[in-house]
Amino acid sequence: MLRLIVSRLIFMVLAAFLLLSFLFALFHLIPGDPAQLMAGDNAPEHLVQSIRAAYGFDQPLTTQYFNYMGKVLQGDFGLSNYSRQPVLDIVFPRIVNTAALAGCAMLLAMTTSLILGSFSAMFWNRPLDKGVTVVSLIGICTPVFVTGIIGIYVFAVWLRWLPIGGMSTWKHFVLPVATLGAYQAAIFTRMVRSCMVDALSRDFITTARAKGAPERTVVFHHALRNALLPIITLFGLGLGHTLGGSVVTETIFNWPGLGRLMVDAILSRDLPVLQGSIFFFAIIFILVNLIVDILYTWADPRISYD
Amino acid sequence: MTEDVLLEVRGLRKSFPIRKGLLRRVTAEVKAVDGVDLTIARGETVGLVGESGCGKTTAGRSILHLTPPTGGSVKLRTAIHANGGPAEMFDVTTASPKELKLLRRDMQIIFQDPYSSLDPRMTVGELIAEPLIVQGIGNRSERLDRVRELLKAVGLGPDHIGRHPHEFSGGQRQRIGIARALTFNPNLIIADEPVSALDVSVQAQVINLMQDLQSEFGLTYLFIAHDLSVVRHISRRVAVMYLGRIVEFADTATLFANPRHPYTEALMSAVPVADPDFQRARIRLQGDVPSPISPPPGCPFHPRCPYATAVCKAEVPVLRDFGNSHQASCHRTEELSLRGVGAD
Amino acid sequence: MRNFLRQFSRDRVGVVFGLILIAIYIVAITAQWIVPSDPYKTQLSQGMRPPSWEHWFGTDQFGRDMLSRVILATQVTAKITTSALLFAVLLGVPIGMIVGYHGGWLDEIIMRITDIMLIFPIIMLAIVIVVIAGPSERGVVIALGMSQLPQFIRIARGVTLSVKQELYVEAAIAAGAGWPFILRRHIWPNISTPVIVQATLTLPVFVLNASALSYLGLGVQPPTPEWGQMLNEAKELLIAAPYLIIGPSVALFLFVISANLLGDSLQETLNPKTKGQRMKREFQKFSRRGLKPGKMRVERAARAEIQR
Amino acid sequence: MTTHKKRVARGVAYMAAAATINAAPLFAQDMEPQYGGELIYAQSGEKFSLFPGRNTDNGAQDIWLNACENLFEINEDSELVPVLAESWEVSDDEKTVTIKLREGVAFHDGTPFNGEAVAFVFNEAKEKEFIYMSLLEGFDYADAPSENEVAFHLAAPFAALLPNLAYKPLCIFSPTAYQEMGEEGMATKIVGTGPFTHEEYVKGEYNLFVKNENYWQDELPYLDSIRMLVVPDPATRTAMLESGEIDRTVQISDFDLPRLEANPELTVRTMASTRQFYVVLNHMKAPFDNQDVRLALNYAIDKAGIVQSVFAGTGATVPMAPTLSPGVYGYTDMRKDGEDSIFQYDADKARSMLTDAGFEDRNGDGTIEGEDGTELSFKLWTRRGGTKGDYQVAQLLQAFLGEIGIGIDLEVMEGAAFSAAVSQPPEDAKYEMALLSWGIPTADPDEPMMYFTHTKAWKPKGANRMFFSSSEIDRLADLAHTTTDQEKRKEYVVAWMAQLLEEAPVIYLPTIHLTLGSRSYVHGDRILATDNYPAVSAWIDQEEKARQGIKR
Repeated sequence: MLRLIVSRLIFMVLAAFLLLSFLFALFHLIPGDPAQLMAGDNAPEHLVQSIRAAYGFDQPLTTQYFNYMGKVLQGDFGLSNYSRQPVLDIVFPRIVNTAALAGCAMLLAMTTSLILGSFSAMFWNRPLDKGVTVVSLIGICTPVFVTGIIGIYVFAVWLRWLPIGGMSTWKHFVLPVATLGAYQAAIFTRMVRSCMVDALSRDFITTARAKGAPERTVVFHHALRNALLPIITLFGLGLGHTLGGSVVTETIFNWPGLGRLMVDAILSRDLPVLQGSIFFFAIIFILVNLIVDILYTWADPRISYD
Repeated sequence: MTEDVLLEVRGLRKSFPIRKGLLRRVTAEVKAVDGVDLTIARGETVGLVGESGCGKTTAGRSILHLTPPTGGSVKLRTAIHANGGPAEMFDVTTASPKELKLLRRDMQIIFQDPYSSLDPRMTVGELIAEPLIVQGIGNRSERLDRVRELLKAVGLGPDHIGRHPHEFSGGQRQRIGIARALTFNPNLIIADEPVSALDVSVQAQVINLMQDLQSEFGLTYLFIAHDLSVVRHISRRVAVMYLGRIVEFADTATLFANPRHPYTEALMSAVPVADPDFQRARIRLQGDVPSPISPPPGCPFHPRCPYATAVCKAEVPVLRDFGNSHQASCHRTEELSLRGVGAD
Repeated sequence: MRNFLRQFSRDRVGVVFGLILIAIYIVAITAQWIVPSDPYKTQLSQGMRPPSWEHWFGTDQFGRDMLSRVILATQVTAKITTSALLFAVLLGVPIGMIVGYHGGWLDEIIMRITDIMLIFPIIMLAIVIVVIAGPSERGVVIALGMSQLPQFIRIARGVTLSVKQELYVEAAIAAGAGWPFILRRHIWPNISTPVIVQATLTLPVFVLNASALSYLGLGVQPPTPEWGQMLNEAKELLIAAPYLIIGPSVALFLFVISANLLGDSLQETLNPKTKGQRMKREFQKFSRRGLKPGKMRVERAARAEIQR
Repeated sequence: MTTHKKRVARGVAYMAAAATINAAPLFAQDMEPQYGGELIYAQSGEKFSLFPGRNTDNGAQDIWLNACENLFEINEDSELVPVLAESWEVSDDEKTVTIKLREGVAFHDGTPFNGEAVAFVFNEAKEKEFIYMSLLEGFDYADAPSENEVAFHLAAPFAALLPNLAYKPLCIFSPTAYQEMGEEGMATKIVGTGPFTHEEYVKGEYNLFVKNENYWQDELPYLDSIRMLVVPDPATRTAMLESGEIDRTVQISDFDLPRLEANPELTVRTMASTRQFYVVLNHMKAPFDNQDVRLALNYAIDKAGIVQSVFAGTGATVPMAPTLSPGVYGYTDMRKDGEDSIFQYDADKARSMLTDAGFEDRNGDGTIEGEDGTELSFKLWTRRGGTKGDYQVAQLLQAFLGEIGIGIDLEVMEGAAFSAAVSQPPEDAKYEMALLSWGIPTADPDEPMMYFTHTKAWKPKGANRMFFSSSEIDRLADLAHTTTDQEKRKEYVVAWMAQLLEEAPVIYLPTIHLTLGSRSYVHGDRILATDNYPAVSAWIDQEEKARQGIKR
């Protein structure tokens, strides 16, 4: 177990380092210049140049690269190109916000999908199962930005039950979490159902039934426990994708999250902020996968990592 | 004799590195084959016997360069470079990829497992024609003719061409495997436990077929097996392998009558004898085959040898010649009188 | 193949949705000829008309016929997703096969790179790529393709790793076959099944990610219609002209559902695990509960879906 | 510097308006303003630095106007009114402008606002090359002749100095705060003399402003605080306004306006901006060097149609003069009698002009060719979301030009890449046509005359990315630039516009409208043609707010 953790952490550092270097190179290859953006389209060249000089964009690339990497090694991710705030101060609250959104959405998606998926498998190929399948397919193929805007008009504008933007009270969580969670729940339900149907077709289930165990016990105890392994993988990957997929939800509900920060940073060429967000994003993602791997050992005692 | 040598293996070694840790450093190595010498004459069958894990399969594959050996030389008499002239001894281990591809026509392999050695997605015709396609020989109809010939030679009908391997029994599949090995009329065929996966009743059929083919096409076999009973009838000479080395090598009759290594004796005691009155103490070897990663010091067999003494623990025995080309590596072979199974 | 068709034709759901998918592709291919009117023809006097007999899905703000635009969008969407798929398959499968077969440091490097690519959530990766390649069809194709590249590398590599252990591969080597021959003749036939299944399941993901890119302003650009982008434009006018959302929604829905269900069915039919004994066993079990055999989604199905 | 000249014709009006300007609520004259409450205002985004010297972003300007005041302001009637200035005088050689400053004003950090402070800001701007220096042409240095006076010393007479001083980024920030925090610190905090102090900045989320108790206008401000949210998605902003979650917002989709206007709880205002769309024609590439072709292109575009279908008929107006829009000094309606816009849409005229110029469809493929057989088909570069409706306008341009047989390929680029691509010098510029918009934030024609069309302003020196050159247009611009006699100056501006219509350096397109939506209980907030939305004198009718069921 310890070896798994250590090797993952080392991989994390290497991956992050590669990512940072890659992004650095990339951002200087693609068109678009922060000084130009700041100065506006109509600014004369010498004034754009003065912004470059003022903010250090005019230094040779190698100098910028080594300065940046040197600082990163000391835990300093530099300043935002524009707001001149330390990147860490910008990124950390965003991570918390996104984690809150994605976490709640995952929780919603996980519970919904476990319940719906299990019942669906239990009533395999009967009307309930078919209903669940249709609903989840509709959920999968409605883009989040459509469900989001419909949710906003129904629950916030017309019914005035819920607020739209921000995240100060629990009410603010309802719409974004429901929107993001519903999409994930739709995907998960189908997969939980697959895993459960598979588990229910195993010999030990027949044995359990033969022993006269009530169907509830068979499904929720025997089958669910055995379907858990693929389901955990699923949820682990799902959390990562929820984190990333939250960009759209964050934009619609004006949720001050990491995804939106990253998109803004890309579009406004704020390289330090982008680097910082991606660095921490990668770390979160790797940590989530690590936790999933650890949960594996709990779900399936046959697996060990030594 | 030298004129007739087909294969000459000298000091063949094959080791696999064991990597550990994040940096994948080589921390140890498995010496699967550790200095094997073997000479096979044209037209003969040599048996290579040992327990599973002793390196006999690896040795066979190293000779064919299916797994490139770590050291030693493998010389095969071949005409690939002779331009129609007389065949010469050619070192397989130093062959270029191009030469190696040509060498494949002179040396072939029959696999142990007739189930997994045939691609289930291909038809029998495709399977047997594959070597021809690989080597770029003949056109479609010529290849089909050759496939029919080969099928006939191994006792299958031309109507089998379009079928898939799973439609055949184990014995039939092994016949397909043999047919494939025969495609180029190779000089050397290494048969890697060709019958051990088959039912006993079928084993004899396949072995008889192999013997028939040998006389028909003048084949030379290196016959690998894990017990002596199989090789007894087909082999002229038998080599016994233990932990990557040959511990005894002799004519079949000599070996069976007069084994000179305790390991051979132990193997032989497991051979069933078709005589209800024959009573014999079965020698049960103690313990498992030691790990080839850290072979025991001295004679590698000493931890399991009922006759081991202090010298066995300390010194590595060398393969000694006892005349009549009977070789064995045992410190105490002169002191012991090991029991064989009488000629039958 | 005949065997497969016979087996597959028993799966009613698969056949129905397979036919729908084929119909969608036929619409895509023949889009130019079957559009009721020119999808680019603006008629400012006819802007934003609700659905009518003349315009089934209404007209957009420039008076363009939404039905024609949805039909053309089918072609654009099909072209984009299929190209992205080809990109991912044609690049990913050979890479996966080669590194899987040869192993060594190249394998290490490629696998680490795919790990890093998997760290990036698909949409993020796509955003970065679109910014580099420019928001155009090409950019979206590369972005989508790249986002699924690691999956195909991994599938191909995984299969290669297991197949190259097979004795029949060694037999081919013994016959003198080089690695290209082995990859082509022995390994590729084993990879095609999981690749086809993954491909069917990837198509709807591509469609949805393309629409998310459009929402962020990074998708296929106007006036070229694409479902996601049409949905996004309809969203802007959702209250003023709610009918604009009908056409693209219906198209997207049909496509995603058919591809998903077809993917599931193919998986069952093609997956040897679900054939033969397994099916028999399940039949015995489920027949007792009054269920017919047929649709078994197994762990592998879930895994394939998780990987997306 | 002896004569106290009020040369500027508008000067009289400025003085008269000065006393009441900020106190005059626009609506509800009969109602007594109420004190207290927090105004929540959603803007589309503030992307860049909050330091005025390094940013011209509109979002940032809206933030500055709460806390940082200029010497002058252009009000909603496009008049120049003094804010921190009281009066000014110009020396005889017109090279020194002395401005008398308002007394008893202090910065938020407590330091006094005086001539020294103003002089420091502008001298620093010159030394550090602040981005707005292009607007202060010929500025040599500033000094403080007395405690409450600042003198601008110019190398040459400069007519647009005062209106340009009203440009929002030229607001007077506290020199002490600047010296303490540096540019880095000022990037997130603006310290000026305004009615609100900048209390909190959270990047990409919100800015919080709190009432400045020591504001120099005693009765102002009414509000306790202003919270400015960043809400990028227009649909979300609109929904938030409708649900009462915010009190006011800008840049509402034009198609939503009828619905919002019908809602009695909302107030919607639109105003013509100074921002006009135009298509850059790269004169370095044939046939755009051909004046007849350019004129034909102008006639080929149905401007009214664009206004109707892209902007719902209310979000923009057809162009009535080249480049300048109503509200800009010197603007004159340049339309011919009975026509709805300059270059009134006439596809037949466009076709025949092209035919006369030697361009017609020679091979019957629907696209016209030149005499040498080269097809008239071009790439039109545009971006999405730079200015509202931009990519939709581009689609219509494609359709209209297609009508007269000119093939257009749209190349929609990501914003930053587009910005870089259209900022290249003539030898590197790859575009043939690009859709852009120009705004005149100073509401003075000097910037367009000197920086948009002047030969000296070819990219990268200015914003002439057409690489257009006309000696007559340059001559008129130079004259207007240095003439301080406003009547004459106006004549030059009109002549300049007339000459632009002759030569048509670009394709002229509609001028967009600004929209401001607010809850009906918000009073006294304003909308300026320069795309600024001050809430400085806004107040909230608490009773009405409670009646609408909004508890905040």
